[in-house]
Amino acid sequence: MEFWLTEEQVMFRDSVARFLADRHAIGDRLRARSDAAAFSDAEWRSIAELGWLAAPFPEAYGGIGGSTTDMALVMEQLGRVLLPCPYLSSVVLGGTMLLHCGSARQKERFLAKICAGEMRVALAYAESSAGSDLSRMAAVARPVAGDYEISGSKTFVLDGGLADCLLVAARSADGPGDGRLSIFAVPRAAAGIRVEPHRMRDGSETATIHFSSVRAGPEDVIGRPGQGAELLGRVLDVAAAMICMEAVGAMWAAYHLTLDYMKVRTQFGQKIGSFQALQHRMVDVYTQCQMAQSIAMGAVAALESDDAALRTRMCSAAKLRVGATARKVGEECVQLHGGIGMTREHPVGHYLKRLNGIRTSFGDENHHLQRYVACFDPDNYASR
Amino acid sequence: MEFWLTEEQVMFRDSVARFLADRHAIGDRLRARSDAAAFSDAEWRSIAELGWLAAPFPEAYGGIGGSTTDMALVMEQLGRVLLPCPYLSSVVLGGTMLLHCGSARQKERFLAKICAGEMRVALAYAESSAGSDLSRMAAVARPVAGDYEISGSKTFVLDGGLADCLLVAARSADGPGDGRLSIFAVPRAAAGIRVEPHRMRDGSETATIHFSSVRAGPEDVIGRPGQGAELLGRVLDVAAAMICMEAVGAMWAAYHLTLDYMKVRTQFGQKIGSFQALQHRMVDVYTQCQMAQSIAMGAVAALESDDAALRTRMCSAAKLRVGATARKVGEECVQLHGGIGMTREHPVGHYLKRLNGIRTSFGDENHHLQRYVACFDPDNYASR
Amino acid sequence: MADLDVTNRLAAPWLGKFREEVQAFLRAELPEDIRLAVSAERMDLSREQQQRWQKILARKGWACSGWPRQFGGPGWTIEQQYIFERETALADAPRPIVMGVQMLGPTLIAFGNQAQKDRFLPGIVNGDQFWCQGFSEPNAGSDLAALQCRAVRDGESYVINGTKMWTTEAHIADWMFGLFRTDGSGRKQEGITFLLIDMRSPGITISPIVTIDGGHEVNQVFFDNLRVSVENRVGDENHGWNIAKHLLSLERFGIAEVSRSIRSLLRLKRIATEPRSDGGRLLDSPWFARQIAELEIDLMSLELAEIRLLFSDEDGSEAAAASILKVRGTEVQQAILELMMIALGESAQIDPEYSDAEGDTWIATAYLNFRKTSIYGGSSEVQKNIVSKAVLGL
Amino acid sequence: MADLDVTNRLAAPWLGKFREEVQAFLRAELPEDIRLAVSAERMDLSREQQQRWQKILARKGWACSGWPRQFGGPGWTIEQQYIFERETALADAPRPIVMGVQMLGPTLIAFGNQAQKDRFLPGIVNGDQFWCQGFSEPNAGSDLAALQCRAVRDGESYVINGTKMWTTEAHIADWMFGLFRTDGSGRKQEGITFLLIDMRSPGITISPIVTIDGGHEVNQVFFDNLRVSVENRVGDENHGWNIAKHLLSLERFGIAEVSRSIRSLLRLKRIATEPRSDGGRLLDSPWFARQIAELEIDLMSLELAEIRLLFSDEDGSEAAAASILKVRGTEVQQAILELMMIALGESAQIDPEYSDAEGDTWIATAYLNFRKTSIYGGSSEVQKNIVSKAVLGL
Repeated sequence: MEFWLTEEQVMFRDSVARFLADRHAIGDRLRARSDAAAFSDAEWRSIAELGWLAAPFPEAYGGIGGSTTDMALVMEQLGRVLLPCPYLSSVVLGGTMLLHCGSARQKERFLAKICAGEMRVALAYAESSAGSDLSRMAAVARPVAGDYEISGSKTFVLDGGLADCLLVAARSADGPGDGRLSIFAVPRAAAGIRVEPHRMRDGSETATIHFSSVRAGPEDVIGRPGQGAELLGRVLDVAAAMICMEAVGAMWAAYHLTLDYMKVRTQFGQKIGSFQALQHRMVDVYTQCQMAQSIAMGAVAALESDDAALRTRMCSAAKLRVGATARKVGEECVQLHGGIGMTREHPVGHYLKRLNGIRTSFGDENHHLQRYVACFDPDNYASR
Repeated sequence: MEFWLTEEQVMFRDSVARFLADRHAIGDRLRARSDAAAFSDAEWRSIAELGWLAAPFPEAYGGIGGSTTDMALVMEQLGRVLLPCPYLSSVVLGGTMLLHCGSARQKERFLAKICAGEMRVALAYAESSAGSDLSRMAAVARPVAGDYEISGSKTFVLDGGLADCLLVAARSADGPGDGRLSIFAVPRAAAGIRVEPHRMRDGSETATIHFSSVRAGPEDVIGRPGQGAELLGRVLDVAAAMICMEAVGAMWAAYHLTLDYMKVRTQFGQKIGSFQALQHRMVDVYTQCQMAQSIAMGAVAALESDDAALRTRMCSAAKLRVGATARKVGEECVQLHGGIGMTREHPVGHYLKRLNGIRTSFGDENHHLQRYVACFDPDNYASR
Repeated sequence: MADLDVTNRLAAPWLGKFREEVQAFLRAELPEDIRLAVSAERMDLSREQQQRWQKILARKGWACSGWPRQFGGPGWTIEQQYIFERETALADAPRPIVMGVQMLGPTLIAFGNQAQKDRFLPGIVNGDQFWCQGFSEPNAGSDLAALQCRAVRDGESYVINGTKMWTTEAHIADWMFGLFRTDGSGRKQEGITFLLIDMRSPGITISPIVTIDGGHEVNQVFFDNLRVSVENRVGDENHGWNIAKHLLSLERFGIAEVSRSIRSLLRLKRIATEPRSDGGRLLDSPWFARQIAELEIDLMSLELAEIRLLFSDEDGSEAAAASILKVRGTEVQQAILELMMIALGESAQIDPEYSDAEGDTWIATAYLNFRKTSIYGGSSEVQKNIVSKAVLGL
Repeated sequence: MADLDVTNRLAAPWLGKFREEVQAFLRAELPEDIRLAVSAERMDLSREQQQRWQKILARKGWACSGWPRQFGGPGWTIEQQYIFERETALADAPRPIVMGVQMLGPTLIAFGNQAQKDRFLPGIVNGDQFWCQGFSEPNAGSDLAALQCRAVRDGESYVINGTKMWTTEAHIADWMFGLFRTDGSGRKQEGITFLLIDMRSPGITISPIVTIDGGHEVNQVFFDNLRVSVENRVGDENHGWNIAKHLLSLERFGIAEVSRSIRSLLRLKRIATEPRSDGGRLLDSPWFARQIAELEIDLMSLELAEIRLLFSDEDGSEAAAASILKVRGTEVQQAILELMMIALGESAQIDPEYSDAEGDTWIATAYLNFRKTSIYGGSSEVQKNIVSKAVLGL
């Protein structure tokens, strides 16, 4: 992987890996798993101190001046140790939207706090009645005396219960057509907001959030009013690429667990790693991981492009291919572990659960296939 | 396979297999392959004498009183030895159409001769401009003084150059809509018919046939005028099921060739059949062949049903699954042979070629998927 | 709506009547709570539920569908058993109790002495006695014959020390049938003895194992100087391996889970055709439709293969048939559950342990739970080894 | 239209200029007959065509893209070689001549003595001398080290008796480089010597092998007391195995055939978007569109993997990278050709040997011909063994 990283990026990635390896032996965390929250504020402060939250943002807004690549490196390492924390929600979704689309004022208001770990942001856009179709969104923001009043319900808001600030997508004028969507920043503690948190099988946190005449001012609109669909499109591309990097980290971890097990587990008087049928299957797993990592990195690289169709094509390509690979790799690693892989005590099943969680987050394979085919270029090869 | 066959059918199948094994060692035939026709009239006479052609037809029309199952048994055995002969065209396509749809007069006129091997029939329906869409067929049959004059061009007429009689589909009135298709029986030697034969890669024979004001009388219409699309639908279901049985025979033959080779070929000081990775792949091939045979037999059984949707569903299901399996099995058997499997001298590559020929005959996998989905029953399981 | 029948052996009118009788019985007698649990693809019914259903079956005389009449079974033909299995699955009635009804009962009928038959068979039929199977050990999984849990003869008893692993329902069982090492000197398949153990004996500790779906079906069982009377030995000392091989080959019916998969596929189709809140149906996606169509065709192929191989008279093909039916059956079953899980999206991924939300979480539980089916009862890898040797001759 | 570049190493302006220069050269100089043959996915250009193209390249100074300048190569950086390979493929220009340019040349540069370099390299550069490779034998395919063709030292010569199999282009080659058994007493990898053989020497018989696509590329070569001078030995006697291993690892570029597959995919897209006579396009079928989309994504993954692994500075990963790139590359390439063949339907299946019809028959020829790519140069099975050992440590 080194070839595409600068020396600083390699050092940063290695420091992330070291920190997580020291503190987050996954077996211990799983055994300790209980009704207590999987995520701790103290942990978040440590991560902030290490600069992971600030890494991708410009120094002007409290960042360290890195790039999307730094974000991708953190995501990959989080995937390796299955650490549930609001990095994806706050830094990737929230930070990216504010950085790309916020006003200078909004960047100052939010980004420095996000970088410092003092404010967590969550993006509330999906609705049970709209599926993945933004044009069917029902939440509305009614103009009231120069302000807005937001009403509606959002589902599966990632880390919605942990966030200080919610970025909410709502229709800012009546009538259909996704041109009218706008994004509003509102404090989670604002009057009229009710949060129903859900713990997911993979340990991540989501919430259903109900908005009932929640007040927002014109200064709380991210970007321009009516620009919401465009902003969401951009941010959801970033989310797809980043969650693919997390999946890549998780797949490599599951692969290494399995490979190690095959070198110690004995049946029929031999290490099971000596059986050629299993060897060839593990070579397939290795190859699939390499291919998934390549297309995920391609998607991260494409995020820098000004060509929106290329960005969407690469991010959907990555989510589609990584999703299919995640299934195969996760299931194969459990299978090759045999009975022990079926136990909750063993980490490998938790990787399978996270990989399935990733597959269904930000659009499943058929969703991204549809997106890919929609911007299919019949005359050219897709990556140019 | 025995369980679904009567004792007579088992005896019949075994006699077919014995005859073919004695006379048609595939290696010899392939080595002798030259510009001479792959098919010989003498062979056809032998086959007729053995009763294979008469097997599925009622005694009243010169048959032996068997069923579609007998036809399927012959097809499977022909697939095992890759014998190119006009059984599919004359008996399956021609015979079935006349039996199910012909008038008593037509049955008398044609079936006895088909059974005796004295007349060969070919079905001319596909056109280059219509694809697989019968409603776009361009050939026309113009009414002329109580008769018809047929004009148009038909492509990939199986055994068109070997047939004595052509069953031609043409539009018997102007205007679109497939309700107007009719089937006509015309002698291949009739005035206005020009035949361009093609030898296919798998050794089968097809022809492009041009019809220029070819005369046919009302007594030459098979079934009722305008009933052509319905008759074709029925016969093409039979064709799909039967060619699946041929594919099953060819797959089993390729499987056995490969298995035998794995038991003698030595590399790295061992029989290659002792390598577990190859063993598991051959188990997969075996399993796939069993599944393909099962669905093909299911399609043959469904041909007896009065439920047209069930017939179509099962025949398309079989063609879809057998087609996909044919690819996998054919390619895998060549791969497991290594270099020797790439040579024209060796039979295994010829099985691959025939299996590819079968895949593209009577509709490829996407065509049958479309057909299957079109009569998909969302509330019930498909086979009832 | 008759099944497509390539054999004509299932089409006889009296079998049609039988099918109707089974359907009527299920409509009338299947308790709703049990039906709901089975319809959520659960295999881990409570002891009480299993017992209640077994008693309903026993009252009707249908308790152990494959058993001869003299031992309390209905004495059905193979066709009746096939139809009964299909109809119970389609009605979301429970599977037969595996360890007692399907495994141990037929084994005792074949290998047990009269005293053992008299003592144990009635409790299996009427659902009063639950059994678990003590075969696997931590280092004897796929390689079952490597088992090491020792039983040492001491007068009229065996004294057992060691451990058994992956013991399904040990925590609700009254008895265990198991394999124990009585002689370690010869080939590993020799020196194994088949014993019946009262789970309430002193010297047994049961340690639960929670699986990735959050359920508790399996356990590790520890033996500390447990004493078993010699009269609880089935067959001769050191000759238990052949009994175990016979027992493991018993599950001819249903090993491919065709009937259960048909039921699951129908559930999947229902999900795919429900109008969603955005107006469309999943089935409108041509790609989703293709996935369902291909699964349905895979399942029909498997169903027909099962009929071909089940009703086959060919000798020696049975074991091999069971192997490929199991491998392919679990592949198809797992694929249906996987597609159903994806179809239900994020709402399937909520963890029911930490959330009140019920809704669609059952499907991810089932998906995760069913990963075991390609591992237990002889993993797919072991089955392929068997077919390679027995059928392909490699 | 710049390539998506995750390295930024291909994006430098001077490389953009270089790319344009290559494109202009190809537009101006590639003969139409050669372009047409390559665009029909043919690998078996005639000797005359290969020679003509090699001379055009040589005149430009671009004859052997990976060679250093002192031996007649252009002395390009790895980035230039990458771009050149891509652009030649996209223009349907021929692949580099494998045996001489890609295999033997670099081997002589590394292991040959001065006299051998002086004598043989110029003929490779200017296309006057064609080489074939004498490695495989009837019983030494995947297990190459099992080769048995003997060379017995007799004064200043070796006397060769035996046979070589699957010898590509033996029938048009001037010379063969090959491996011969000079000592059979030790490990099979020892006792192998690397010799250069004049194909016009007495004692050589070439027997053509026709492949399933109907083509003649490979041969069996028989040696009957053939004499080879000791000066035609590369390296020491009995030390040929390491030279061969080095030679077989040379093909880093292009082993995944990414550029060729991109070109083939573009052809497939063109076929899929052509209006057919019935008005529709193949691409309108959502299932066909999905197949193309998935192949395109597989190919992009492979392309990016190749860039990652090619430009990687990590040690020891090269051999493994070559193995997985070859396995995956041939899978993707074969899948593209297969889909193209199916797309062209029955007209692709006409046998061009017995029929005047040209049309679409080239695609089935290519499909059948390319089945070899997962067999030759180390079959996919052998590659997986290599990766299992070298990378996975199993």
